[in-house]
Amino acid sequence: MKINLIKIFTISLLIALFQLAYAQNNLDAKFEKMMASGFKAEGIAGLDRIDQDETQKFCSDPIFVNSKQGAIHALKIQNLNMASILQPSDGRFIGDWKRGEVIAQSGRGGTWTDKPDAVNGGGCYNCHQIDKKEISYGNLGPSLWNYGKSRGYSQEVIAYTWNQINNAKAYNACSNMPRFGHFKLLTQEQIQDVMALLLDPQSPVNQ
Amino acid sequence: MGDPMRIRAAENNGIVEVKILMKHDMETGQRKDAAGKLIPAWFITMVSVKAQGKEVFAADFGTAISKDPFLNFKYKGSRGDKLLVSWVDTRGDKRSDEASVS
Amino acid sequence: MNLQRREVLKYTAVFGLMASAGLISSAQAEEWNKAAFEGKTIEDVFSVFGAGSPDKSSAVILNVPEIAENGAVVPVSISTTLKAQQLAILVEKNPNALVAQFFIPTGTEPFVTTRIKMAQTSNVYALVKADGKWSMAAKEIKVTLGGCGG
Amino acid sequence: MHANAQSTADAIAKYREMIADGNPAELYEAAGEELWKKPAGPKNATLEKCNLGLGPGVIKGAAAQLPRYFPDTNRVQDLESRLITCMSTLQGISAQEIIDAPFQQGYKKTMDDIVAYVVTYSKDLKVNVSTKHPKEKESYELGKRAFFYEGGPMDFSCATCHGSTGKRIRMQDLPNLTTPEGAIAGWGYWPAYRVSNGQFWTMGLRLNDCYRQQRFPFPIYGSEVLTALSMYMAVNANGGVIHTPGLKR
Repeated sequence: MKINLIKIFTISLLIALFQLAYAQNNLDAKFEKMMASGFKAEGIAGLDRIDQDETQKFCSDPIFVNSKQGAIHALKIQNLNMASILQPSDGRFIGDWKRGEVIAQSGRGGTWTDKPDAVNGGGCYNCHQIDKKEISYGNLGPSLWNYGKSRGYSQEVIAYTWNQINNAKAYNACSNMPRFGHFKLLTQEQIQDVMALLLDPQSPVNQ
Repeated sequence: MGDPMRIRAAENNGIVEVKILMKHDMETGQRKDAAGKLIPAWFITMVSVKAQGKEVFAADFGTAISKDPFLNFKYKGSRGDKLLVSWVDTRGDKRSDEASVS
Repeated sequence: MNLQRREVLKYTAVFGLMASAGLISSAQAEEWNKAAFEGKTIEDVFSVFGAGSPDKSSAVILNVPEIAENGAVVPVSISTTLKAQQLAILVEKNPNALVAQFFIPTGTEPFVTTRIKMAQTSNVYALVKADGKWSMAAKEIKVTLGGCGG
Repeated sequence: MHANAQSTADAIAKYREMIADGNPAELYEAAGEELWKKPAGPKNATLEKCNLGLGPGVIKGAAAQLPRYFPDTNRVQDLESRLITCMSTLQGISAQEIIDAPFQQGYKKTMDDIVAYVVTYSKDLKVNVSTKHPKEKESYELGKRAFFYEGGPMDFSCATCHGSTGKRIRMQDLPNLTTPEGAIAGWGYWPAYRVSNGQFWTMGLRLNDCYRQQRFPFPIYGSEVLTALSMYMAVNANGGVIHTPGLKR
């Protein structure tokens, strides 16, 4: 009798778990179908943009990201991104801050309405305060006013900043900041110019 | 023949407040289309508002009035006044709409 | 309708006569002031208006936001304690300074609110003509870049 | 907040207050009312029998309860995908032609006007979207996943910009669409007239431009992903007051 009850209980539990797993798989399948059928290629924005790399896949699951296991996995993701960063081929880290300001101001590039040969902007002011003279700035990222002045202009600061702009996911797996070097959103020269905006002592940012 | 306007007019203590929205692109002649071609200027030049047959407001516009122009003004009038709002644009298109004061 | 009349008047020589005879108001006799709207600078417009260099007056009230989120739509409101017959809005740094002019018959308050386009951050002028004399108020409006800029 | 930032915020608030008076969306609404009642399409029929969920021809409050499950199509539909159904079944207009029309043109222009008309009749009502039907519940879950789905060369998801509170892009406040307050600040004010380009934007175009800025490929008009995202926003906004059509920067 008792054994039968346990048996029944175990079987029902198994069925419930199976149903849950089935529902989950079913939802996964439906989601994939929805995404695959929901978009079309347009201009420079091909359907491959829906395909996720490991970082994007990980960061699309906030519940897992915020779990204990997620924290461990985040370190792997960060290492992966750190390893992909290229150092400047000409050894130069600091370019022209004036050009850097122009890049920081422009949010253009990469959309299906942009031409393939359009020069991308960095869109930095979308998320950061940088030069205080620009009052229209976003706050998704921290203020970069006095970036170099407050941190100093050491090799460590320069190396960190280079890595951060090239691939912010090297330090924070699910940072909101695009990986400008990794996805070639900015050229090496443009990144050097943005570096100058932040780290040239002459830049208005450091006055 | 343009699209209909929206006219709202309400009387309060002998003063009628009129708000008018006109549907018009108000092309400046300085914008380019997707192909990079200049879109020719095309805009409302004159607006007239009559209450009970008498002109109570008139305006001349240049290209720098916003798309879908908005006007708000006040005149001495009464509930039930019949308003006639008319505009003409650079192509000679015209539009008139009526409203009564509430 | 008045506009048709203005159109007709454009092609007749009698409107001046009619105006001087008091048959129509000066506002109605006026046709679209091409010269004023084609003026580049505020000085060009002042000169077409025969306004000389208008005095700044605290009797002219220009109500505008200090910052516009978008230059395509900037709200502007003008009013005055003077007995004005004509109001105008000018933007110093627009390609053509004159934005609009308004004719205020007796019985209508010297007040108007509208929305204007601004090419960039600029001084905006409210011009008021009362008893044949022009006076003005000016304010700077900062035009910011909104959105993602994409 | 920094003093300078505060005065900037105040100035922007004044700007918004000043333009709030006289929403040009009313012009679209007036045109939509005419189009609703005017025979059109190969069947030369009006939309007056269109069932938006509350019975044929009922407009009052209909948008407040969308998206919802419709037995006749056996799927969850938002306002625009439902209007595609009405225009094709009642008027005989090709659904594909509506889907393929460029925004602001052809049948999409018709859609703009009709949407403006319909949503005006839910102004001041509360969002009341059901998840009782299994397909409604499923649509919400799918929408939630789509909301957090990162992709494209900038790694953006909807959540990148709309997943936390108090954030801005440039001067634009970004509602946190995962909270009731944020969801109603977004869902409750679109569709809207956008002053920056002088256009009326339906939710379909609003989401389309979000995906453009996300650097994603082009979301197909009327597709399930857009309905699911709408479902996610609407359910999160449940109980909030609707201000459509809104007036946006």
